[in-house]
Amino acid sequence: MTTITAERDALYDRLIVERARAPLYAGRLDEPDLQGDGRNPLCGDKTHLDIALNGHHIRDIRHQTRGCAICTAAADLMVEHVRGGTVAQAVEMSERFRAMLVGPSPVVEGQSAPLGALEVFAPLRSHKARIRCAELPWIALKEAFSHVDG
Amino acid sequence: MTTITAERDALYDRLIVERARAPLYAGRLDEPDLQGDGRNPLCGDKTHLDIALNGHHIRDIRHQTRGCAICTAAADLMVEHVRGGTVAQAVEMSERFRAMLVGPSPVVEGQSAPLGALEVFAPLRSHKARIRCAELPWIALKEAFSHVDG
Amino acid sequence: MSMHPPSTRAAPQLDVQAIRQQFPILGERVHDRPLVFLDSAASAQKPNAVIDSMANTMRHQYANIHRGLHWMSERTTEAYEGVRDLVADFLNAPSREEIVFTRNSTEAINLVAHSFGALLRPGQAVLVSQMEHHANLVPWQMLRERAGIELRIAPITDAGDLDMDAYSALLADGKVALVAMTHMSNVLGTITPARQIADLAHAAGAQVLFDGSQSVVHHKTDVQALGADFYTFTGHKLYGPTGIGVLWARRDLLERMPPFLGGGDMISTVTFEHATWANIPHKFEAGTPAIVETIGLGAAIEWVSKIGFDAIAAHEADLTAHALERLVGVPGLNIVGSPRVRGGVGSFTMADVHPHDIATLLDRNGIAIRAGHHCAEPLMRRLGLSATARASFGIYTQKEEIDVLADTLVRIRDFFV
Amino acid sequence: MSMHPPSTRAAPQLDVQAIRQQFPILGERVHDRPLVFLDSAASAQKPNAVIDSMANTMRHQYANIHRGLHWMSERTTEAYEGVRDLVADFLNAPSREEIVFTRNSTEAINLVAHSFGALLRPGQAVLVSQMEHHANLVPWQMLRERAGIELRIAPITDAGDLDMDAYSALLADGKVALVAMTHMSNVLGTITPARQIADLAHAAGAQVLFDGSQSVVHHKTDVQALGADFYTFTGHKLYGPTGIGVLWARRDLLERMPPFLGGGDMISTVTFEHATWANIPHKFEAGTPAIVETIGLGAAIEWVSKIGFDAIAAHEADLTAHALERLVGVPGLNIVGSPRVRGGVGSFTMADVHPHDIATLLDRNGIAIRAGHHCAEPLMRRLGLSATARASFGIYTQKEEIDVLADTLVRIRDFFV
Ligand SMILES: Cc1ncc(COP(=O)(O)O)c(C=O)c1O
Ligand SMILES: Cc1ncc(COP(=O)(O)O)c(C=O)c1O
Repeated sequence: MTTITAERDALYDRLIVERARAPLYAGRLDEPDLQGDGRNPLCGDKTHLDIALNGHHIRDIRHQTRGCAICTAAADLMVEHVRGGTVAQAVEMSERFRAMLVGPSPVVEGQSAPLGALEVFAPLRSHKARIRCAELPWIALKEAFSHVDG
Repeated sequence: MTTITAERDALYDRLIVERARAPLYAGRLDEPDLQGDGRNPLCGDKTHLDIALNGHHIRDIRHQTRGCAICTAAADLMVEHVRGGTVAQAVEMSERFRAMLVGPSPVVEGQSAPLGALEVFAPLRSHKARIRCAELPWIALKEAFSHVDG
Repeated sequence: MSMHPPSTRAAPQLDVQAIRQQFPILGERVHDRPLVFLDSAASAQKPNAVIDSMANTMRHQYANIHRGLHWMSERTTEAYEGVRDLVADFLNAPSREEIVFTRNSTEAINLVAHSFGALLRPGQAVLVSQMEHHANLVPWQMLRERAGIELRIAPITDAGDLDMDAYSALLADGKVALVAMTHMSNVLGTITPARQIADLAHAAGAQVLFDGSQSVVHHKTDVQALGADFYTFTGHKLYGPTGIGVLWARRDLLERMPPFLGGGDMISTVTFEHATWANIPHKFEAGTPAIVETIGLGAAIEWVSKIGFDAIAAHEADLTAHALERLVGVPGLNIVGSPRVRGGVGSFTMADVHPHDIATLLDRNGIAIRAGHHCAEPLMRRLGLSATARASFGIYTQKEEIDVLADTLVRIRDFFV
Repeated sequence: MSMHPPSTRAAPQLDVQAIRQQFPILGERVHDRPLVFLDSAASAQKPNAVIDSMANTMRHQYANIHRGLHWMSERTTEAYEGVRDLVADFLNAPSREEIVFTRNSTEAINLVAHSFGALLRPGQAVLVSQMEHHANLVPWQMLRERAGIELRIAPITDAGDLDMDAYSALLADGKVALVAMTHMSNVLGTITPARQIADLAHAAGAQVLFDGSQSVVHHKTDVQALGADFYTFTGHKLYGPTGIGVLWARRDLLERMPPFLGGGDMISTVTFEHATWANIPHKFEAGTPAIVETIGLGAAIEWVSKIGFDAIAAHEADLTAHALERLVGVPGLNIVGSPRVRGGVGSFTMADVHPHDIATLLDRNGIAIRAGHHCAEPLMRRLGLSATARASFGIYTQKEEIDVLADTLVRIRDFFV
């Protein structure tokens, strides 16, 4: 047991496992302004987003995810973090999240704006093949935002 | 000089070089009973045979060869050896010649009928890529004989 | 569940420790744990015999082949062509000229889809099964687009066996020109009843291709006894190099088929107007082949043959039995399929834990398995799964490694539930 | 005759002795003589850097790539995909995604003939030159049969240069969709004026493919500066492994082209009904690639790049000048062609001595050259020859070896005359 829960998986932070088991923001919205989908054909992971806007603000957002623990928790924690903010803030957060995972060098603490709980995914840097699991909800978000404006 | 003419080319016996330079049986026959052609597209080597029969005997035979020294000498020496004999003897000699070059084990002297001067080609065994040069006239001979009977 | 081949006499014992000594990579550590490599079905590790034969070729005896008149070229040609003899022997092929070297199984099947496919006409059909690797499905879909042929899919049973009645029914109208079927599933481990498949196909006027990518590794292959018309395999799963695969096909088929790739070495003569083709097998080997890899494949075949398939099959049957026993004991674990005859490859899922999470957590403990659709998406859909975890066993696998796998799976489940 | 590239600054010196130390095979003896290897244009020998990188991959860090979630697979994927970056850099390609790995040049050209060829229609033409290797002729002849396109042949001058007026004339009607031309002749050593060829082709609405099999070895390649649309080369001539080649093509072309081979890794999703393709470059890489060979190619490119093409080109220009000087002095010897710009490859014939006899007798003295039609039969016919002898120089060739060649040729001539 210890070998699993201890250092051996910094990768699977308690938070990830909890959110995967019992997501706080799973579900659908009745009349979403935006919707987005992400799909990873490699493993069949899927996530669907419903977004309700209030001007440029994300008034509410819910996800429906079928996937691995990392994908599910990433969706749930993303929703938690972008909820209530602006679209621009969400886009910016998405970029920082991506930089944390695949940017040129590991994000130095305190150097850029902190990602809060989203930093539990930082150890994925060294597990390239799993990065797309954490990115999938953000891809769905980007798709949803592509309908904004115009 | 010595390094070329000595042991270094048992492969190019004096006889081969002489016959390549000045073949004794080059030319055409006026009214051949059989003709055969051999061609090696790899190097452009060509040989043409004219054969005059007397019953089952090879009354006369001439070759016209454009090729390397080994091919030309092989044609000239083949003609010399099959001339005057029967078709069956030539076929049998062809088989022994082939066995000498590519048979399962080197022909042991005195074990099968000797090939006489044709044995100058025996060192080709270890130069697989050149064996087809020596075989080309025999292929032409086989082609010529394929018209016998019938 | 029985093992293949059913061994009547006492099978020779494999000295697994001695074998492991010959695989340097098995001494590596991963995430600070000894490597437990249970992913041989994706690609096997290489013994010193293979590594050294490749390195020594490049160190001591190498040149381009076939066209060279010099010593290095002639010796390298002999080594390369010698492997054709070894492969013919390995498959019990009637003739060395029926052995065509390709990059891998995938290219071998594509070669058949192009060159045999060129002989097919609309109205004819190719028949594959529901458990094909993409390598034996996509080339036929592409042929369908090109040539307007029909593609039929033979269903499998819930246990993971070919549904023989449905298979027969699909052959009944005589339109099937080629059955292209796996000889062993890379997901379920199913070993298909090749001889029966071939007999039924032949009775219906079809030729048969077996994708032997998985199966040649685990037991002795005899293309004549199987009644195959085409057979393919891939070097890297047979403890050999990457970049080298094999197509065997009946001589008359190869002779009728047009060439696939054009270039040097596959021609007899070329003018600007026209080219004529070399004899088989060279007609199908264009350009400089994977010379060193072919020689390495020869080393792999010699190495495997020296150990012998009696011992290998017995060892793997043993491992598979042990694995089934141990995995059944893991809470929440479900083994996918229960085919009648199986090789040393098995898929499983676990309630509440996604296969990707299983794979990553096993990896953190030094254990390498695969997770995903295993290049068999349609089979996944048939099974109602989006992914599985897969463990596969090789000549170097030890029972203790399976125990480590099972114990770690128990801990992973606990972690998530 | 000038050398390529015209070097303005003083070129760095190559320490040939130090380089030779890195090629174990150069210490071998043949027929009791030290090996003099003048057949690098057929396939180059391999430095320890390449041999060791392949062996060490197999010894310490190997698994199948792309689909694996475990450490060995991820590290091997990184190594493999890292070579794509190296190759993009090596060719100065705009993007790593434009690099497709193939078995060799031959397969790369066949890939274009199939996939770009699938976009061509009767009435369109492909234009090649009279000095193509069969690899850049036969695939287009086969495409002509399949697709009903026209194949045009641009003539060369007696000196062995592309006849630029005739070339322009063949482009004039605007029907040529693709010019496929060698960047360096493997028989004459001619380096073709690629930029000019490309500009004329583009002005006439054609795309351009350069067969860089010979040329990438001898000088720095910049596909953007050349104005190429497709570029191909082969690892084994670049001191790299067999079984690995490269196609570079412009992104928009690759994106428009349908895939070539079908199978694993080249798909996005597959159902029984339909498959959708992966993004470039993966769309063109079906099945398990030549993983270890790709890594070995990376080692070769790093090794060559460290030495640098300034030094390499200067060394080879030096050797070529020396060879021309020495060979002209051999009685009865005739050097075939005198192209304006040439690389370290040259053909010759000798009055009264057939090229095959030259090659065999040189071999008896430890000297490896090629003799024959060099997979360029139509060029031979154009030259009125059935075969030539060819000597080619590499990074490890010494002037002394050229002296041994020339001296031995004199003795061979004496022997026959
Ligand atoms: C100019 C040229 N093109 C193409 C090729 C074919 O290369 P490969 O046989 O590696 O495909 C060669 C070498 O044989 C060549 O010299
Ligand atoms: C059953 C089966 N067929 C075909 C293949 C394809 O083999 P390769 O990728 O070596 O072409 C594989 C392995 O990936 C396989 O398991």
